[in-house]
Amino acid sequence: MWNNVLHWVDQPFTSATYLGMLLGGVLTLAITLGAVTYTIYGERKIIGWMQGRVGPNRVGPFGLMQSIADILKLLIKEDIVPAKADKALFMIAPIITYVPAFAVLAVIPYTFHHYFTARLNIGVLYYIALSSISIIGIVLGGWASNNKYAIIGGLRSAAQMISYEIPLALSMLGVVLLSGSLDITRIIEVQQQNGLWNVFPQILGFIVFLIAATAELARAPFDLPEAESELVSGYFTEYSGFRFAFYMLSEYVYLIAMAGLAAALFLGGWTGPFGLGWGWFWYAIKSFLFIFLMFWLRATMPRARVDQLMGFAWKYLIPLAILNLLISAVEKLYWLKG
Amino acid sequence: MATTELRTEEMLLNVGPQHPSTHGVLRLVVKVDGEIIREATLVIGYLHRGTEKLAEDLQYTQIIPYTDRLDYLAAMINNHAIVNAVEQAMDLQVPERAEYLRVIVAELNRIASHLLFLGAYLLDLGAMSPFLYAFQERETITQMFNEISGARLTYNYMRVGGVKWDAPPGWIDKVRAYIPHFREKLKMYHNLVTGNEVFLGRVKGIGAYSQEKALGYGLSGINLRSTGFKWDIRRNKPYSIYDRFDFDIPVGKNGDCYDRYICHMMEMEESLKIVEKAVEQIQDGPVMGKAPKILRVPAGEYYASVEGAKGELGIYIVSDGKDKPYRFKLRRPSFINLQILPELMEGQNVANMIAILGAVDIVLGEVDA
Amino acid sequence: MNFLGYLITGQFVAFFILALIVIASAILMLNFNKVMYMALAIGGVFVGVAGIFFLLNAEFIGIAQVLIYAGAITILMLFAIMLTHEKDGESNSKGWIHETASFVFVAILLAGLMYGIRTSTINWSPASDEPSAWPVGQNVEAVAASLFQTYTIPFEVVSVLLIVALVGAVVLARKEE
Amino acid sequence: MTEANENKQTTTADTEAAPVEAADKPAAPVKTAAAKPAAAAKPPVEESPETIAKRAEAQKRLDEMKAILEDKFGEGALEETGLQKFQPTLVIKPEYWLPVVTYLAHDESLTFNYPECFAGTDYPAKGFIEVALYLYSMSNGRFITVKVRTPRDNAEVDSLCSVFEGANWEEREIYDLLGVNFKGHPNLVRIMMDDDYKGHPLRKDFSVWEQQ
Repeated sequence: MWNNVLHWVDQPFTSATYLGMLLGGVLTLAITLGAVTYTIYGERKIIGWMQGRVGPNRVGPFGLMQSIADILKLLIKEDIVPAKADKALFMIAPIITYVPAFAVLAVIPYTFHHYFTARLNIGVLYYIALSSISIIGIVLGGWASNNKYAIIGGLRSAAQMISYEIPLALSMLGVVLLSGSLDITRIIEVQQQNGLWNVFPQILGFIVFLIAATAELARAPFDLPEAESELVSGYFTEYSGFRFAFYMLSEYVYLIAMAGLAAALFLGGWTGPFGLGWGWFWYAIKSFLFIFLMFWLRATMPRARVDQLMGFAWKYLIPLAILNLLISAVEKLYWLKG
Repeated sequence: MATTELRTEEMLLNVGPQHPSTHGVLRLVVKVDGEIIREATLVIGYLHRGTEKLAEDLQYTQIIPYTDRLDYLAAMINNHAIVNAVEQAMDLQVPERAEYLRVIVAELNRIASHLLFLGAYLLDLGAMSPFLYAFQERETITQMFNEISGARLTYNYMRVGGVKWDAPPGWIDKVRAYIPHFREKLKMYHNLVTGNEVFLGRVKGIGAYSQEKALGYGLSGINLRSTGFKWDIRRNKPYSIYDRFDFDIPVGKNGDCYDRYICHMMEMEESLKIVEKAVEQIQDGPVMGKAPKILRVPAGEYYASVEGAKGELGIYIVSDGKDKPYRFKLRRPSFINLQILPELMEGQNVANMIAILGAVDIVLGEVDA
Repeated sequence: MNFLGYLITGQFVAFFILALIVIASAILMLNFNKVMYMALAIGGVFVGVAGIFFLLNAEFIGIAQVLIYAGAITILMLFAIMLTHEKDGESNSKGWIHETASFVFVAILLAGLMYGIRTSTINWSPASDEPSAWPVGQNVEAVAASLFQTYTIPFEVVSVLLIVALVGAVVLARKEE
Repeated sequence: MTEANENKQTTTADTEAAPVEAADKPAAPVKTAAAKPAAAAKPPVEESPETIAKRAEAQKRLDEMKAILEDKFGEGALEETGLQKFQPTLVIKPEYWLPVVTYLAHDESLTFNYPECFAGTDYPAKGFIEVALYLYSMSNGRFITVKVRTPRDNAEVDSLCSVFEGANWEEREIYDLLGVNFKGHPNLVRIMMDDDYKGHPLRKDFSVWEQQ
């Protein structure tokens, strides 16, 4: 029965698989929430350290409970809906954003055994497709708030995310080409077989991926949708309480998911040095490296301007990504025939 | 679709009075077409306290604390402006040591003000860290001011005829030690900000205006110097003891936001030079000269200005020979510099609007008086 | 687990949930008055259909459905609605004749469809009973093979056509300025 | 004359009225060293040679400017001339205000192109409001003050917005606080006070209590 609970994905439908499904969902949610909580804590601590201040240090030892207190505060806050807002859309928009954010986690292979995650044969595509749905929630949230800053923020983020999805997907294509599969697990396996992480043959692709991912996640220096100095808070200016928490949550879940994707596609996923075990541990370290880079960028860079951002995607990133694709094809033909 | 014209709608966007990047209670009413600004109108006066009217009922010494509240980021220079104006009007002599102390605190205050510009401007452009770094250094200066004047923001330090307190023991050494320390920090800021590609992309060529325009608008300070016009009251109409120091006047080339930024950075270095020389030359002595207890400015009209942190800070006094001014007019550089904004903003997008506004470097306390 | 003679599997339950989503979204779309809501409802239809593709083991088509329809097209519609002036409260109460007529027409259509399905001679048994041309889970490769091997030239021609259309659209849009 | 007209004023303003007279009238001829009895009285006269030289220099410049303007606009253009400390000051007739300033700003040899300070002062005792403009010539380093006087009730002056863009807000401020109408100003509305505010705070007869 235990086997049924753990491996519910490929088992016949019984009460044990029900339990597995339920447990899987709840556990993944709990783990994700925990990870997000401490990502936020880590962000504040790390950026604080970079800026010569302490960061949260009051709630719990070393401020470890700070994020939990923040979340609690958000949950018990009044759920304010502006009088002139479109009520139904205003309420539903954060959910539309959050559901795909959570759903993309299904294909991130934290471990080889795929506990609670799915081995989907088109995992990479699945990620791209699902994450594009979140934009609907952002645009709707901005529009429904009936606030000019929110509308501009919503439009900006939609434009930004749509245009950066193209270089993002193109940069992943090189990896897909080398591995001959859209399955993320398979991509890791190929790297394991070759004994070579994709960063090395795909260095150009990796750079494009990093930049496009930063923009896709709307993090500094591409955090235009919520550019505080211009648009106050962008599309979630009017949000408060747990609807605001939903937006924050999906933002950080995407951060974690993108980190997982980067680790899987370019950094060899769960494979450790010298064939060491502890797959999840290596996976966590690699994901954290990506997340750390995002924090670092945020502490260093000013914000780009919206037209520069778009121009950058179309003029530099996409041609580079296509060039990378060509290089990948050459590599596939003459080097990594695997 | 053949006949219907597709026109995007213009939207009236109210930026402020409460907005993260208006540096106080400035309100901008901008007509935007998408993100392009078609027309910008500035609305000020939210912080108007009637300083000029109040001053008419105050003795000259009593006005000094009011000037602290104008450009509250450079209150020392404001103090300097009024005591300088009254002293020039009354032909008063100020003891050497007091002059040196004045110059030291004024230049330190200029550095503090420029540091705040650096931090706040980068914050406007979306970079968080420089703000915190800048405040760290500004904190040291604030501490020093606290020691010398007993206040951290509104110092009320200078008096007509001298300064209120002598520097406490060891204070001058602190200033001396601060100079090399801050030079290092300046290098770090340059490393962090000046070479940053994203930053350069945001400020280069943005909000440029010509020399003639700047003169016509009566701009002063860095806003004028950024166009390449070498004009500094400290040099062109020397007051206090500025003629004893050797310092450069950094000027820009194109009058864009980048030039204004770089002028601020370079001016900090020049101020450091002045402070360095001043702490070298300062001698012991009295800090308060012979000034009458009740100051009576001889009847007449006087105008005297100092180089404030934001530009030419002038004081126009009409006196009827009494202990209170008949008319007390402040030439507030922020107020005058702000006027050019609507013209600069036209046709820019919202992000540039913030970059331009930030670079003009205003303090609303000074704009509204 | 059996229910009314049907074997209740995850697939079975999922199919009904998805079908419900599709139908409910479609009906909502017709009944909403605000354009914004309609766009959202049609997004729901797209997502539901994508789910049904997944159930049919056509993952690639399902993902394409989400990516293009649920993602891109819905957002395009939202943009169009937001940027043009929305006319609210356009009541669409048509007369009773209109309503009756449409009801009758739909009833006839439904009856015809039912009749067609019941009398047809096509074998409707599940696809997995027959050996399929491509192994399950390989449909990306299948799509790729037919696009780049069997139909390479038509595919390339279509892509050229699309680019021409794209450039043409840009040129037309620029002319208006 | 003054007490009779300005009965409404507070006591301070009343007593101020007379010295103003004294302060401003002497400006009419030339405010040389001899014409500063009040200031010179307190410290025993110790005019340094430097001061005297400076004053002579300023006087020379004033005469020069006076000659130039009278040459250009005729004798009637100037109401008064004088020195304020070392500042050459010319009071211009209202009808010549705009042309004189335009000339000063645009003339090739003068180029007073920098409006340094723009101030208005209310003199209820003398019944006029004075608008002073400190001009600076960046190219030849000269400075002068030009002034214009306008009656308190129905105060009206030509706007300088066409000469200096920077005059815009300054004039709005003077309009707001002193109630001087600037003819030809593109947007003459209150700048500091609310739009529906009554009264002009910097006028000497302004009282907060009456305002309410």
